[in-house]
Amino acid sequence: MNLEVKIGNMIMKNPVTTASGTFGYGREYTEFVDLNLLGAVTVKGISLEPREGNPPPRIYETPCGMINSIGLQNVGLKNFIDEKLPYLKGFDTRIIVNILGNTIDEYCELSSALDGKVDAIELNVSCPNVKKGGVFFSSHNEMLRTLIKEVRATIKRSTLIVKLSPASADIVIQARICEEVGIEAVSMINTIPAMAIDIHTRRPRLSNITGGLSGPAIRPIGVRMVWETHRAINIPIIAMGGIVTAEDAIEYILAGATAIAIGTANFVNPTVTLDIIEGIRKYMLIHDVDDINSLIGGLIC
Amino acid sequence: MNLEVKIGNMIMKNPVTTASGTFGYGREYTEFVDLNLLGAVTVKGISLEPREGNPPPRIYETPCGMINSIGLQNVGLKNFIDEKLPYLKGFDTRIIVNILGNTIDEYCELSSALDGKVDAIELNVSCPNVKKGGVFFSSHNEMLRTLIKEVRATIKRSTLIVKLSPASADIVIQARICEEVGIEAVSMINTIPAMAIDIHTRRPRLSNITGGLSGPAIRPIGVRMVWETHRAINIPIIAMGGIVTAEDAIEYILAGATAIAIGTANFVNPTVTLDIIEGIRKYMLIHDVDDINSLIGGLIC
Amino acid sequence: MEVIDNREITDRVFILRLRLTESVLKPEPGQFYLLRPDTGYDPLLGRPFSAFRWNSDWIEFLIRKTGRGTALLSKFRPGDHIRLLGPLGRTFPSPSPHKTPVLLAGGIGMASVYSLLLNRKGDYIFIYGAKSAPELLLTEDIKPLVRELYLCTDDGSMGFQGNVIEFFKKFVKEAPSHSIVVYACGPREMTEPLMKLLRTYNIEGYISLEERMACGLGACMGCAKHTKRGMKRVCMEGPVFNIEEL
Amino acid sequence: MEVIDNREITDRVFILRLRLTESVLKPEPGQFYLLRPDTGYDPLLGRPFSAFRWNSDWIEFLIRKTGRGTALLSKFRPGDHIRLLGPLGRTFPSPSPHKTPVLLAGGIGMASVYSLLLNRKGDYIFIYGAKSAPELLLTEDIKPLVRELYLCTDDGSMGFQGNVIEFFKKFVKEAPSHSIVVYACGPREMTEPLMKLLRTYNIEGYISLEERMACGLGACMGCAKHTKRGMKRVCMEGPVFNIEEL
Ligand SMILES: Cc1cc2nc3c(=O)[nH]c(=O)nc-3n(C[C@H](O)[C@H](O)[C@H](O)COP(=O)(O)OP(=O)(O)OC[C@H]3O[C@@H](n4cnc5c(N)ncnc54)[C@H](O)[C@@H]3O)c2cc1C
Ligand SMILES: Cc1cc2nc3c(=O)[nH]c(=O)nc-3n(C[C@H](O)[C@H](O)[C@H](O)COP(=O)(O)OP(=O)(O)OC[C@H]3O[C@@H](n4cnc5c(N)ncnc54)[C@H](O)[C@@H]3O)c2cc1C
Ligand SMILES: Cc1cc2nc3c(=O)[nH]c(=O)nc-3n(C[C@H](O)[C@H](O)[C@H](O)COP(=O)(O)O)c2cc1C
Ligand SMILES: Cc1cc2nc3c(=O)[nH]c(=O)nc-3n(C[C@H](O)[C@H](O)[C@H](O)COP(=O)(O)O)c2cc1C
Ligand code: FES
Ligand code: FES
Repeated sequence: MNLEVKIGNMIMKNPVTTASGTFGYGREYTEFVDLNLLGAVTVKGISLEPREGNPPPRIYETPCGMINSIGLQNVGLKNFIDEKLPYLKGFDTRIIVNILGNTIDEYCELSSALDGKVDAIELNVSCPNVKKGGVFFSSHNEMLRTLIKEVRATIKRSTLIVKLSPASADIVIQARICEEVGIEAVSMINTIPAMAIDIHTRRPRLSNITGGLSGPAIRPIGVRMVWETHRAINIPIIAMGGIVTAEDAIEYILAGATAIAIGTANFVNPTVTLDIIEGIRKYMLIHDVDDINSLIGGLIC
Repeated sequence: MNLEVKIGNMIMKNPVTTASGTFGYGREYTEFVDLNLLGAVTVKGISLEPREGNPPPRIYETPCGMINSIGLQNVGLKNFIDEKLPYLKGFDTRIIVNILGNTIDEYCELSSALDGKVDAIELNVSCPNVKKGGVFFSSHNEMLRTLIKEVRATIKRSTLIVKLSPASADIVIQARICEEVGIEAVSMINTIPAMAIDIHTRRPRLSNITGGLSGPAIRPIGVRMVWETHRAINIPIIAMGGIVTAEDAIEYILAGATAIAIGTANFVNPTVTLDIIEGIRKYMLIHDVDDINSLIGGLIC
Repeated sequence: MEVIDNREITDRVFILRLRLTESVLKPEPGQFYLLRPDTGYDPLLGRPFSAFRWNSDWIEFLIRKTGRGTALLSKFRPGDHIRLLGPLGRTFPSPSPHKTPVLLAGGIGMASVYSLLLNRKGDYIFIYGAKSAPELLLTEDIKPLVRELYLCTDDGSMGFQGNVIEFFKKFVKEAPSHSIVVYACGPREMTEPLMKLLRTYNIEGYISLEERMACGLGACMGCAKHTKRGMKRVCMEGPVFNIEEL
Repeated sequence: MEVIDNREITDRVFILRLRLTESVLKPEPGQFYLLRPDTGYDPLLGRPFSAFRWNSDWIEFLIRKTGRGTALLSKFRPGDHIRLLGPLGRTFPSPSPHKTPVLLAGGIGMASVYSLLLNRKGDYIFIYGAKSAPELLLTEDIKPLVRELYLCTDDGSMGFQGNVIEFFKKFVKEAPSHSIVVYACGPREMTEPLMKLLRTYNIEGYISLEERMACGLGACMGCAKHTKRGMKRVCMEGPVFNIEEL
């Protein structure tokens, strides 16, 4: 049975990775998950300098989901390379690093510093929780094109992935731009801008007022976007948004995903990544599927 | 205690109405709900001719939500006026009629036929489940402007509401266009395009492949959109999307809604509309709020 | 409504008994209720179940675990509360005295036709099929109520080997078709061919159909079924349809 | 984990006892677990609760119903299963023999300091406050374990009238500050002024803080708390903080 998939030059032993920001730097979950078994580990978004993130409260639970406004708290590029990366390199898995800059130059500095050191770089052009964050790029198609073109030019060895926002003007058009510019893969969906209010204090539940919605609640939206995007482009899609079970993962694969990432579900069940890999195997066995690649975009309609 | 709110020329005795398509033509719920107690009844979308809608299956449950692709099955304008409207007129409540056309002419024909006969007309420019439906308008700002301008001109007496789509390019910009053109109010949010797949048959769960997501799952998205829109326009907003309790309703009002509509929750609890009116009263009592209008947009941030 | 009893009768089927208060109307055979386990908004919608057995104090549902909603319902215990909406939909018409009523039940479809048996007098023939013997439920309870009981199993582990439709084909060849009236409930794989069969033999028949539901009240148009006379709502114009309409 | 017992001790507070299997580590006082009622995805996240009492076979949580998650947990019954993640976070350090340990508990914060009392030897002074007398829980259980027990109620219905902080202000004026060490847990309205107070009097102190959590493992950065040394995660660097860090 073959579970191996290919994202650009990166070969993953199975299609399961973690969604950026929900799995720390990998180490946090090693008590529960043998990282060697994952297709890839995607780490928390990294910026040039360390960031403190937004003031608390930063998370709030909503029906079948949660909103977060972490605001990209992270150790910064240097600490990441010096302290976090060596540990991760000790595992037989792929490393995907999510990056976020304020300017095109910052993105380029990040990508060229990481090029070759990690298997893939995921451009976060869509973080809803940082003022000068990528949102700007994701809401202007031509700005996005310029950004990813320049970043593309800085990368020689690692695979380049652009993470798209469900709040962007048109996610399919943006995916097409990625393909045109020569990006190897897109990942989707990032969280959906959302908010909640405490009616007794009349204040927002998050200090940042709005945050990003994730979790099972958004899965039907993510599946639809992946399906629409898959029909429009030929580069692989790493899909995420509300995956909790192997069924959910397969749903995304049938919709057109080559790999899938688990986010919020790690909080619900810390071994969920392994459970899903196991569940995918079982499904393939029952349905007599030899190669996971034959399921990609396999929706019959 | 004042619960009365004003949407254009329409005075509602309380801010609670029903979301189009979830309350039939009103009659279906009279066993559970005394329609006289509602601020308004909003009926299923009406088209010029009767429509059969999409083939089944048309609904599917998702985490804290459901997707539907009813496809605007309805009795058509003539039957509505002859058979459904007289019954509704027997109640002391406002009547809002949701309309959907394939062309600008159809919209205009519908609106002029209903003008004066009903308290308000809600233009559905965003139904995700009809091929030639309003989606086209909601994804092109200038087309939208032309449509609503022309419809605006056909209406002399009823209040005109435009129902906006969360899937539109930018809901805030579209709300501004509505205000510019002289529309009295906007309603939001319609369902979010979504899909689900049966992984065992590999077929979509709905015959129409995609449908619209509604229910508690989408509430945090709706609240955010209402808040953003409220800050951008001065005309009233009728808010909907996942309201199940009075707390949810008040959350939307604090975010900027003048009235709120209950959709999917009617399926969960058929007396929910009355429970919410009661709950709003209690909240106002506890928090010493004399006039519901003082809560509108009352978020402190 | 308060749960009075919840009993497994096989590892996949349970009988849920709820207290009937005065506010809830008693059903007619073939009608159904929407049941919603009230723990949160997931699952969100009520699930439709046929009224199975009832008296003035309680009502029972015969439920097969298939997904998350039914799994949750199986865990309810005496003292818990479940939201109940109904009775909903149309009932089976009473059998005319001139025709022999033949009940056809496939799997858990038994619940609905069984309620007819219990509540409307008649000289019944009952044809009941399931995958295998252990899934043929309550046959000892059915026996004393019917003139003839025919059991069918796909694997032949009890009674006729084959499904209800195969058995019924044999059966109608022997019985004069105009003297019987059919009441049926079962999975789509049974009801679809049955409709054709009844039409071919010109037999009067009433079939209870299933469709996903949201409101149960005819408001959402979610449970539509294509019929000769256009789209019909299973929750209002059904679940029992005269095959002439279909 | 399997529920062994679930007992209401007031109409708003219950004690949930779960079986401890070998796979679950025993906690240290001050540590907590994330508990998730496993019915669906709503509620979605685990809820943090301090380890209250435990032995080798079971662990208990003292839980106050505040919202939907705790309401659900209160309904679990023997035989049900609950997902348990933990023990998590840092423990209260053991009291030094040279200082009198003073425990300060506000409301349900009692759960966490009580575990210290049970598990670490010391000549404790316990100051315990709540809104009114019925909310002062298990005081008879506390008495034999401490040298002195002071009760405070906002409404004066038992003990000192006023909150824990007001009482403590009086208390420190009489006690020489360098000879005590404070362990505290309670609502923000108590812990915030307490921090200031301890700093003013230069008293050694450890406070257990609360923040909303998602992962509990230091991965999501959701439970951040601003400290002197930047953002700290309550689930990892806390919940017990030395007030010097704060
Ligand atoms: C009128 C009517 C009477 C019924 N009577 C009985 C009965 O007496 N006993 C019994 O065991 N079952 C009966 N069913 C089937 C029962 O409704 C489904 O098995 C049940 O809804 C499955 O819910 P779930 O959450 O376990 O499954 P899931 O598959 O998780 O449900 C997902 C969604 O699909 C819907 N759904 C799934 N299967 C069906 C189905 N067959 N029909 C309609 N909706 C479905 C659910 O209601 C839910 O909204 C009846 C169905 C109808 C329409
Ligand atoms: C380290 C720690 C130990 C705790 N120990 C106990 C204990 O022993 N006994 C006890 O009764 N309570 C304790 N709490 C508080 C308890 O976690 C909350 O009361 C509980 O999460 C409320 O959940 P809910 O679903 O009922 O409330 P809701 O208000 O519906 O919850 C909504 C969301 O907010 C979070 N939340 C709400 N209140 C708090 C809070 N005070 N702290 C953190 N998150 C919160 C919930 O976890 C959930 O994610 C502790 C909290 C922390 C952080
Ligand atoms: C707490 C939290 C932090 C996140 N941080 C990041 C981040 O740093 N960079 C990024 O691209 N996405 C981030 N995301 C988005 C996730 O990677 C993912 O796209 C989204 O949560 C949808 O997947 P899910 O529903 O499985 O969680 C974060 C999500 C959560 C919940
Ligand atoms: C079954 C169903 C049918 C609907 N039909 C219509 C419709 O005809 N016209 C319309 O404008 N919106 C329609 N809607 C959208 C609702 O009016 C509402 O905007 C949406 O469901 C969000 O609210 P909710 O989460 O409270 O359901 C429909 C929604 C549902 C669930
Ligand atoms: S379930 Fe809503 S119309 Fe039948
Ligand atoms: S709860 Fe995730 S870092 Fe603390």
